[in-house]
Amino acid sequence: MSRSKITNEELLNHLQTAFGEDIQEHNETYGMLNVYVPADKAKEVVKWLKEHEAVKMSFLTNIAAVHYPFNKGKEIEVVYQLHSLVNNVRLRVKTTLPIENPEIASIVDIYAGANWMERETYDFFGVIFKGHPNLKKILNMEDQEYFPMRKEFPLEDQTREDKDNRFFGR
Amino acid sequence: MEDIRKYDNPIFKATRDTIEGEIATLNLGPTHPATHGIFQNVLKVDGEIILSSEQTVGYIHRAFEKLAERRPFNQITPITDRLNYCSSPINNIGWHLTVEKLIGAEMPKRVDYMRIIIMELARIADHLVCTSVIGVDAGALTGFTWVFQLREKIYELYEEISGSRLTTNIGRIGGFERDFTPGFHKKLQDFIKTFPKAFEEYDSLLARNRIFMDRTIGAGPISAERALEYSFTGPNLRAAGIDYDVRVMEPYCSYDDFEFDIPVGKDGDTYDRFMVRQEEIRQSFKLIKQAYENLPEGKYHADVPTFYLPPKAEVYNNMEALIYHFKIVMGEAPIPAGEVYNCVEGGNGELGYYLISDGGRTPYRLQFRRPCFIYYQAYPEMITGQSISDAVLAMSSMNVIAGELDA
Amino acid sequence: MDTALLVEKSILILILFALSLGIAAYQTYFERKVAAWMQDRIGPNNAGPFGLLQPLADGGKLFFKEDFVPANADKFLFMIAPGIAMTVSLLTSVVIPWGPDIVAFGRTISLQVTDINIGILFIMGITSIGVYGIMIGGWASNNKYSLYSAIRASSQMISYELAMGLSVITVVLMGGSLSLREIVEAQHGFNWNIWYQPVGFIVFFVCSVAECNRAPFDMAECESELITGYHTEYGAMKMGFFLFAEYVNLFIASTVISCLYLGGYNFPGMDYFEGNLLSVISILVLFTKIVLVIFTFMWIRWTLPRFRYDQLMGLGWKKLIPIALINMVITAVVIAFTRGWFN
Amino acid sequence: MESLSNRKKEVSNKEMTFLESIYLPAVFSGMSKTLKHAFRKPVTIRYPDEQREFAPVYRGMHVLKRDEQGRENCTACGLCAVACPAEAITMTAAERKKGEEHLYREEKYASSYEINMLRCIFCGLCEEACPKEAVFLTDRIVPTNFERDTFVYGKDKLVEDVDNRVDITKRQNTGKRGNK
Repeated sequence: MSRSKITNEELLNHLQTAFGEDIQEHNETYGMLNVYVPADKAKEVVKWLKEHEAVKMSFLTNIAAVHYPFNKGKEIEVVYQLHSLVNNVRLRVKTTLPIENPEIASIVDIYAGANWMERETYDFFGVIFKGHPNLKKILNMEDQEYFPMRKEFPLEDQTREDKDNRFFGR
Repeated sequence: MEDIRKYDNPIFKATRDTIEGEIATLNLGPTHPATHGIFQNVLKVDGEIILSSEQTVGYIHRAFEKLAERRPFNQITPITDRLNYCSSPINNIGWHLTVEKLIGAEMPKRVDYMRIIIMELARIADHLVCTSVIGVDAGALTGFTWVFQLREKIYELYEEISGSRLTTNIGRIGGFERDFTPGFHKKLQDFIKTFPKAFEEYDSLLARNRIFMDRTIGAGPISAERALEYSFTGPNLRAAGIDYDVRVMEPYCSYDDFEFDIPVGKDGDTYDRFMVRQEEIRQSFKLIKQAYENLPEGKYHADVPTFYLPPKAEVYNNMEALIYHFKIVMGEAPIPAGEVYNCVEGGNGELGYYLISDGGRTPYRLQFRRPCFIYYQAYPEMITGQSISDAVLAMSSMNVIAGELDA
Repeated sequence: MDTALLVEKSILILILFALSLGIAAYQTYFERKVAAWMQDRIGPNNAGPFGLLQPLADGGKLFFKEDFVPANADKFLFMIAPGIAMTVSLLTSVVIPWGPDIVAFGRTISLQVTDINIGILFIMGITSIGVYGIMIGGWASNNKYSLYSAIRASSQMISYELAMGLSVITVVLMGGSLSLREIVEAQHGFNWNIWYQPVGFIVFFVCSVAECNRAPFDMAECESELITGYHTEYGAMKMGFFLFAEYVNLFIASTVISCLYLGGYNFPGMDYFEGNLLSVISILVLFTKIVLVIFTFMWIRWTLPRFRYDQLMGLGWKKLIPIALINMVITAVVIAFTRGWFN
Repeated sequence: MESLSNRKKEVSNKEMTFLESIYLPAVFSGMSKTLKHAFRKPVTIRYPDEQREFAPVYRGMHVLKRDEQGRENCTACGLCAVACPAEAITMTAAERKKGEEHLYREEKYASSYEINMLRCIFCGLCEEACPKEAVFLTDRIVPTNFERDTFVYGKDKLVEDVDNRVDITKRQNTGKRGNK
């Protein structure tokens, strides 16, 4: 099934020799390797992966953030999904941030395409990417003061009855 | 009216600066005939030459990712319809594949082949609209109306199997809601017979016409390196010369059973994008033909009773089936916890679903990797130094679709 | 002055005026039909039999629309621009010979409002004023897209008029006169200029497409870039005037092409007829030619993509003008040889 | 960059031959094609006069079915409302009283059943969810209107007429091998 030219173990070995202790944790879900790195190392890891001549992880698939409100001190998880087109292998680089101060270095200078992905992440989760050239809300209104994808903002209660059916359905 | 004419009024001042200064600000969008959808480009122009551009998106943001956190898995399919509405079956099936990957369901060959037929039809429809709209923006309207006859046939095919034309909600987690109907077989055979001639006629109207070539060659180019930097995928990346295609790199749905080529361009300009899409239509047609000729016998859904609705007759008579029916409809199917990234080759490129499930009724987090959103940010770079006419063509050839852009 | 002449000319002018407007109106219908045919559609079909009353319905609609002037527009210029466009396009038809003389009421009536001896120059002159309508309209709207359109239209008109004039000179050389009547008379029978001047014909045809602002040279409009350009801000009958002016221009351009290259009212075998019968047939022949040329204009519009602005200028200056020049020189030399001017 | 798939096929040829570079051949060939189309039969349908045939499984306006004896099938279980991704369906359940057996098939019925057609996205999930063969989508189209509240369809518009039944047998049988 797998057509990768490089296995997840080799990939992990490469990373561990280069970063050692900084690879805090790793696991594999559905054939894709996840590595957890500290927030201040994330940019360095991404850059190293892009420039390494054997790994060639030179394609940024997307940047996502996830909010885990019960992980105290590391509520926000930022996920970089990288892809090596040549080796045809994918990798997730994950890092966690505290919700009070979700700051991480921007990778726009490594991947130009990260620009809007980071803006979207900021828009939805409030992750502040330091060094981003234009960190503004992108899909929502610029004056919106909260970050709607965080779990403390549920979609409205479906059982409420004070709404007018002509406009809202239930 | 007096107020607006005062010099310190910002609106009037901007107008005055535009008239008196060398550099003008030109507002391309949100509603401009060339922005097919609602998004804005504020251009700084010197005469007809674009110096810089600033984009505003989000006019039709519908909070799909948030919405998906409140919907059971099977109710997310209609949301995906509305991403790239030119090829909604690909989005639907991509979502089903993601959930199937999560639950580890094995599909029968017939389902795979049926999916390939539907997805390639959708790709043809998507590319047809895109290439003919390049023609429209270049002023040749007739090809567009010819092509819409072909797209109409594809929509009728969707209608035969799903009951709807644009927002198809086609297929279910674990297969299809129904087998190919007799009407579908008839219309598909007719389509296979008539499509190549009609398509080549349309192609010859534009592809080698000098006026069209002059217009498109060199309009909005992007190099392979920059395209990779910007995470381009799909036809736009292939136009720049890189043959990255999810269907070949990570075959899903038995795509590796089939023979097809990956068309690539050279410079990543509008003409390349046009030609790559045109050739992809031919390749997709080849795939449909192969898949339909070799369509295996079998069931039109997988054997996953906990996720796929049982037939109605059994629901009425069989207690177990009734329980499954209720559980699936209520969204209580036993979805495992896990983290999946699955991607399909959408009309515009790698359409990814990053799904985190905590084993609950709804996804814990679902992110759509929307190719449009990602490559549209390269637009200012592509059009800087070009004329407004080029910018218009570059935009339509990138196939920016507002539904996918804003999600 | 001869009263009968005055009456005769007045009637002719009235007929021409009505005819131009009527033909312009029905060109909109025809254009929509042609577009529909080529696009496998039906086109207008609900107003009257075959939708024949559609232009009336459109006209009525335009009349009753709200007449609207944008806040920052220059009101005076905004008002007169459509008027200029309309007047100018209607003026051109006076020098066109619509057919041989008719004998009626004991008078020989010339089917030409006035046979001035510099007819062609008159047409070229008047059509170049036509650009003022577009230019003033585009400028007065105070809309950037309209302004772009005005700039594009004026530069396009100027550059294409050069090539047009150069290709007309060959016709003048062959006819030996600047009067349209004489040029047409010189093409008696099947002796049409197009057989001698195919290159000139193509250049002239291309230039008239450009002068009429029609696709593939519709730089001033191009709805996908400039949102229909100079008449973006116009509504109601003011826009109607622009549209009418455009279609009258198209009609006149087709007529001029027919007269200069396609033999005007001449047709093979015309010597077998004479008197008023000949005149009637000739008029019909001329109108058949005009309709065919108009059809070709529309046919081209619904087939081809449009040029980019700089490519359009390049085509005009770098290709058409040299071709027209060379064509003119060759024609002149050949004519000089055949008529023995060097002897 | 090297080929990733070994199936690369370069398709875009930007060199023009002499014939292509003089405009006219392409212009004439294009014009001949458009002219050919001018003599073709139009493919459009004159909509209000003629109507296109819908597929048997078309997803249009809903119907609430009655059984053979004219009793309403719906038992107000609420599955359709739960299954609706657009939250367009509302209903109130009521208990069948004595003497109403000819009206409702089961002991429970929907005393009100409303579909907000402005919210409905015609995805067909309600039809699939219904365990009682009560709600079906049909090939009828929801008519337009100017008032928003007229789009909340109650039972008066949704339940089929006893004498004027809506035929849905075709959509039940098409393509479903497992079904009766």
